[in-house]
Amino acid sequence: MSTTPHSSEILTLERDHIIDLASKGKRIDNRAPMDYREIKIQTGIIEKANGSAQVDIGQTKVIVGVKIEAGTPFPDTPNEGVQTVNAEFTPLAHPTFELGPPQENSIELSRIVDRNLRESKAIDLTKLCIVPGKKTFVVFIDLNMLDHYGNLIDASTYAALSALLTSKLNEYEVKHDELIIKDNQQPLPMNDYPIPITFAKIGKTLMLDPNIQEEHAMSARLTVGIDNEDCVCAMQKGGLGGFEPSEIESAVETAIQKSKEIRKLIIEATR
Amino acid sequence: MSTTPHSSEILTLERDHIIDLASKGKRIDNRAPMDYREIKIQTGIIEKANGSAQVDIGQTKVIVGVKIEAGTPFPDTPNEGVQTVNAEFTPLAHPTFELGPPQENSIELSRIVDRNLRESKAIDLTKLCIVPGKKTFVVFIDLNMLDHYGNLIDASTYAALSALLTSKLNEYEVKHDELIIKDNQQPLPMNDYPIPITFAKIGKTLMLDPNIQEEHAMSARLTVGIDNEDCVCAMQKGGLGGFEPSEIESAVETAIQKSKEIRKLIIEATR
Amino acid sequence: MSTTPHSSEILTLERDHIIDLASKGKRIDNRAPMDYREIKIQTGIIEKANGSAQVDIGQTKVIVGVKIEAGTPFPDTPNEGVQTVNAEFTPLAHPTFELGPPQENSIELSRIVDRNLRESKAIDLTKLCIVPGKKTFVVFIDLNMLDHYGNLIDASTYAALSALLTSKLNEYEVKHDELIIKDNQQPLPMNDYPIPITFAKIGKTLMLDPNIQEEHAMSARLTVGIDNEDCVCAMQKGGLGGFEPSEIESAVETAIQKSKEIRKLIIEATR
Amino acid sequence: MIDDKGLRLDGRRPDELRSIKLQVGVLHNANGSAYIEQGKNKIIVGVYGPREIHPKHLIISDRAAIRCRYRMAPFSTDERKHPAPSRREVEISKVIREALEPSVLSEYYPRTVIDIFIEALQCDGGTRCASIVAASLALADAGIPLKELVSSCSVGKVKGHVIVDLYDLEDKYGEADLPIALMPNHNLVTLIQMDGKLSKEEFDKAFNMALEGCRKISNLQNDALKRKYKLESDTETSKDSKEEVK
Amino acid sequence: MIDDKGLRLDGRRPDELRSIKLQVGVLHNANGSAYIEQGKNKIIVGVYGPREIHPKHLIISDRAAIRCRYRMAPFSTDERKHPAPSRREVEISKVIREALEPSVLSEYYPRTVIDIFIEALQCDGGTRCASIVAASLALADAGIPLKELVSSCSVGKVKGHVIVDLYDLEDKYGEADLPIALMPNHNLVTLIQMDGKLSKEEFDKAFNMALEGCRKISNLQNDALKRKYKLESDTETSKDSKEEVK
Amino acid sequence: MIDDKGLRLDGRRPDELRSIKLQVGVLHNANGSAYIEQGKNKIIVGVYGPREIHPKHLIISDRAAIRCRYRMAPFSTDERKHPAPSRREVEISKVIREALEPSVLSEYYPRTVIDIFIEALQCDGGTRCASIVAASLALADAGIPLKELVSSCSVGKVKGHVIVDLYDLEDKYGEADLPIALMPNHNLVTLIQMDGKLSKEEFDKAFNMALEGCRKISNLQNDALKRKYKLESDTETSKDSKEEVK
Repeated sequence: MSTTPHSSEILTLERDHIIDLASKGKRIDNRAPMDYREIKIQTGIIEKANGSAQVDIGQTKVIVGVKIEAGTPFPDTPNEGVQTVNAEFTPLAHPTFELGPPQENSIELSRIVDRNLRESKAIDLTKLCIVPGKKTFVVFIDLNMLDHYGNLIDASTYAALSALLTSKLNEYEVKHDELIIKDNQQPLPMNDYPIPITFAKIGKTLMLDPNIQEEHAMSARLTVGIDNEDCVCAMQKGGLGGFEPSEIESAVETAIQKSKEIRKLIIEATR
Repeated sequence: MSTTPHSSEILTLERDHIIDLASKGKRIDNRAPMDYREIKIQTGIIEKANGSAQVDIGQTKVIVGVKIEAGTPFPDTPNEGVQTVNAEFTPLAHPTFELGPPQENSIELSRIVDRNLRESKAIDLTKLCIVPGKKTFVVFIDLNMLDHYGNLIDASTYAALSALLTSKLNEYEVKHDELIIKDNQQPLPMNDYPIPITFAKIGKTLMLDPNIQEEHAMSARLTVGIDNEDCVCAMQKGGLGGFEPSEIESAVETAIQKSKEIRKLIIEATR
Repeated sequence: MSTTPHSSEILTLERDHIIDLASKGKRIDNRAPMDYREIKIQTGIIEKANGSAQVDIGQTKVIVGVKIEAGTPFPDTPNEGVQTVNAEFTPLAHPTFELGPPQENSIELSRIVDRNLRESKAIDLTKLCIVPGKKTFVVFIDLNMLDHYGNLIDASTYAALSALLTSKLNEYEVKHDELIIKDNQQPLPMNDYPIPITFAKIGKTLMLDPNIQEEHAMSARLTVGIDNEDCVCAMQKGGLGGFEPSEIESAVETAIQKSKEIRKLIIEATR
Repeated sequence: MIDDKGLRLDGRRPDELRSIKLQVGVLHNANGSAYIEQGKNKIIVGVYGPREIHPKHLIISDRAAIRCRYRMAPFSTDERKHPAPSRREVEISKVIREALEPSVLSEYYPRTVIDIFIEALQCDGGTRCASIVAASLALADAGIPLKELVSSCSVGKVKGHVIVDLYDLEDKYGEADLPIALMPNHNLVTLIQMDGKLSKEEFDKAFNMALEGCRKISNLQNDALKRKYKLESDTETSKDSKEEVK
Repeated sequence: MIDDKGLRLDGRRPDELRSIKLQVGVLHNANGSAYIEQGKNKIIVGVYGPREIHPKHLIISDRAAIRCRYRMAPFSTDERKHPAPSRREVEISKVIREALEPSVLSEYYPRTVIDIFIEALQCDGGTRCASIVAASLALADAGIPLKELVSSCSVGKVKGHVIVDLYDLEDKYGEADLPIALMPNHNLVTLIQMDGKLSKEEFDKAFNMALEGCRKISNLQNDALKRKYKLESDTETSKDSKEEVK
Repeated sequence: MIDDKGLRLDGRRPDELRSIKLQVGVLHNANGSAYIEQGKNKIIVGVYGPREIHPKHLIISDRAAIRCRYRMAPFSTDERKHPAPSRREVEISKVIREALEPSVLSEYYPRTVIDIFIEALQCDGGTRCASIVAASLALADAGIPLKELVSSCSVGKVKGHVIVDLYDLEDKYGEADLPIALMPNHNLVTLIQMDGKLSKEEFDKAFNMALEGCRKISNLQNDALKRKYKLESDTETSKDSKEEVK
């Protein structure tokens, strides 16, 4: 059952301070409203995975591993691969996660990452079928939060995308219904680089990339995913408040611009 | 683990009043001891189901949907269909269900409904085999409590029976081991119309169809299921007290008579 | 999550008394430090199982049933049978088990029993394959604690071993890919009789076969499993304290000697 | 999916809603309840509270907690749904709760809980929106103080056409889906999700069509609530019988 | 299933019980315990309490709560039973608890719990009845004040014959099964279930045969309890050793 | 597995450890943290506490409770590991906790909990030992008072040779595995497990080789801790930024 979360851990004073700053266009860590914190991308850190990446956005740290294994296709897409995203809110990432964090947060996170990738057709699933209707490659994308200091959605998606862009797929043969995996590898076929951009509404102001203190002070959150062609491929509002229609329209515009920068960053890091 | 339930929600005064009334052969809603509340039966309310029904007994409301899908027969009945009953105590039906209602109540309910149907051979399972030992029709009977105002057992079974009696089964062919479902439909083959009749023992008196206030005041509950041939097909005692042997014998007699009336009602509603 | 267990149920006075006795080489039940309590072994008590045994060590009572059924081999051992151990801390065995005993204790216990049997190759799994890669016998070893009065590890392993040594395997044929089970039975093929010997460290003294009072007073526990050839086949330390290296070396020596006695006991009881 | 005359498979125009039936106060035990039929969608919502909250660690000291469970009945879908809650239902429960939160004056009832139970009896596309519409009415029926009712509507793109209030078949073959929820008087969007592919222009068009849909449905909500109040003041009997068991 | 001489597959007459072995006080840790062998049925019951109850919301202010778990050991059945509790075990736990509740003077120990743990080590038909017989003895052994012991017995119809105390094979091919539990002195039936098909006449016959079976088993229960008390007063040693660890 | 020159598949001598990299204080939120790379093993540990404990029944009145969770990331192994905790992880969590317990001065913080969360990001043999090494450093980094750091190392037998610090492939084809943990100054073995087959002579040899391995790793731990303290006193900036968020 979805339940209103506690917010006791931030002092009201700090919250008021952040809202007050926001009204002047300022932020607690001195960023401009439309600035991200520093984004750091490392790939290839888990040799046993087909692909992996760690993305740090400021103090937030997420590691993603991609494993590709043979499995069964879904009945309604017999000729396609399967994409599956799983998010783990490991308890070392935040003091509140120990209490058994509302499972809904990790489910929502994994579904947002999944939608960004799926709706933009980021992975070319049509190239992952082994035997139509019987065997296909399953791409497991496991998100592992290591340090939660705000904006897990963007950090997780960037890490997932970076891990996928550096993932290798083993070549194979099918002989007498047996799958024979070979040693040489090809890059995982990719179509698109969807980039989610997350806004926090603090007071009357929209801010990009909220840190954890800002997340506690924000009234609502909006994530806009933008694909290679500057189209919107995914959106998600979160939080106890709402947005005016004009705020949403302007957020979409900002996201289209901002996503170009971040896409460039990821392409460079995964080249 | 089965645990003595709380009964704090009814006032002792009300309970005493109900027991006192019972000693005079009276009831809190002015019914005679052997009267049911008004029974209302609607069928065909869920178009996407093979069959469905809503049964209201007084303020108690139960909705049942029947879905029929291909599945695997049980090893010990390779030539028969499979019947499966599942009951959901949805939390909107009663304020106490929110607390995580003792799961045993919904399991007991589904097993009583299942036994009434199974032991009377209500569904003709012998006609549901598709490929012996390999493929058969599975009849899923899902009970959904919407408003719990007493006597869920009878309401659920009447709704299940009404849903089954109006269920349609698609015609099919088996070609090269593939099941091809056709568009035209036949009624689900039925053998029997088992009718459970539920008694509450309040003080020294047996009452039919207890409402929720009477359920809190009763010492024990007895359900007697009667089939088309006036035979007993299922019984279940519940509650913290017991029955004298003579009470049970007379309950069986009453049930045989009363079941005729209710069977007629259901036949009319599902014709 | 593994959590420091409570130890409130033993009085500090009793604990101090036990530690004081230990410093004089004495025990609360008058045994010598290297004595086991009386070991009683009964076999063949569950006719419906392929093998069964009840082992009492003093007041501790464990019953083990072995069921052998056809199943699927593991992919990495396509020509072998499967051994699986499951331990149930039934709540009747100890007043604290009701509270939902830390599941880790029953998991650890089953894994220790499993390792003793597996590492000594006690069951000759190579003789249990039916159809390579497809069908094999699975040996289910279910441990059922009935009365917990200390040293469940040894009691459980002795009972498991006794049950296996008296287990019967039905003869069978494979005809047209169908497994046909025949009525005549052979003993389950066994290679080894691994015997775990469990020590408690109380104060500075090692004691064999701690009873439950001693388990509450001990700082640590050490189990050493010895196979037929006097080799160590399994070890496990438990508890909040530790052992000096010399204590471990001398425990291994003692275990090698003590295991001979107990192996003889089990061989006699299962002949 | 759209014919020569610009009509959809079920004969609707692109900006035409399905027929909607709203009923308030349909359950006896729940403190508030509502039922919605929107096309083949059939959804019932029961609300309990404000009431005591268990376990205690869920208490929020300065407001009521809101709990929400969205559940699809096993028989509600073409293929039977397994009774265990799916990840999809968990996420929808959350976004529905967050769509309703801004409308509830939860600070009036600190340390309590308001429970919203949604049973989707039949699902035919857009059930999260229909659930919000009914849940908001059920909250009102329970006497929970609200800033205003929350309306909700989805828009999608099918074969390049932007159309409102998709049903299952359209949803299945559609290229994008954009459900929103709106507090019309506060001009506040309390739910927005999107999946698919929309250019900025298409998004703006779709978004405005969804806002328009919300406003139409908002009127139906207000009518339904008025009918309920009228009924209650007309029929003393029914009111009494309800009070008797409370 | 019934031969020319009216005898059953295992040689019993229609109204003949299986051989029954009852032992009271078989466990060391449990406050009370009992063991029953009835044919191949082997069931052990341990009782704890009255004791403190956790979690606190289960407290009943004017009586002891009774908790009951019936569990079949994985090796108790022909085919291995998965260790996870089945729906069948959940229901049987409930009906056994409700069969014992009327006999317990639970109002003597308000705000406590009495735990009844039943382990079916081998199952061969009629285990719920055998469990009640043993559990009632275990309650007495724990010193829980009882109005009287609860007895229990099942009757069935096999190939048209009404027979008492069915074992597994008879149960499997039977046409009806009717387990009951009885407090003989109070003339109170505390468990009755039925499945199958019985005419009113057959039901009356079967029911009375079951009552008769309960009365016979009731005598065995009383004997077992007396043996236990006799043993205890005879052997001071065993009593002392029990006290020492309590 | 061992060549003519007595070298192992990866070129190591029998008594040679894999290269080990230790980092202390790698996480922002955790009160203490450490990271270990040992060959391909990559493990990160975060410690929280002493802090309040929930649920209350876990409180221990005269000491801090220690909780420990060892978890393998789904991508940490050759074949993807299902995210649900396996029985193996449950057991390893327990033996790791019990290996660390003797080193913690838990009596300083009665009625609190110290949480140790271990994430094995890549597993290549000997992860329980590597986890203990990192967890002990993380405890120290959290400022938890310790008697001393706990070191840990495993030894195995492969093709008849006793070798130290097995990696995955050696472990797979090995005949025995013997992980131990040691508090070197207290000369206390706080973890010992074994599976396989070792004669008394082989056991003694292996055990001593493991003790030696622990002593070597102990030195590396102390170095890592010193580096951290040096770094902290050097860089006031980083220290301040950490305090700001606490």
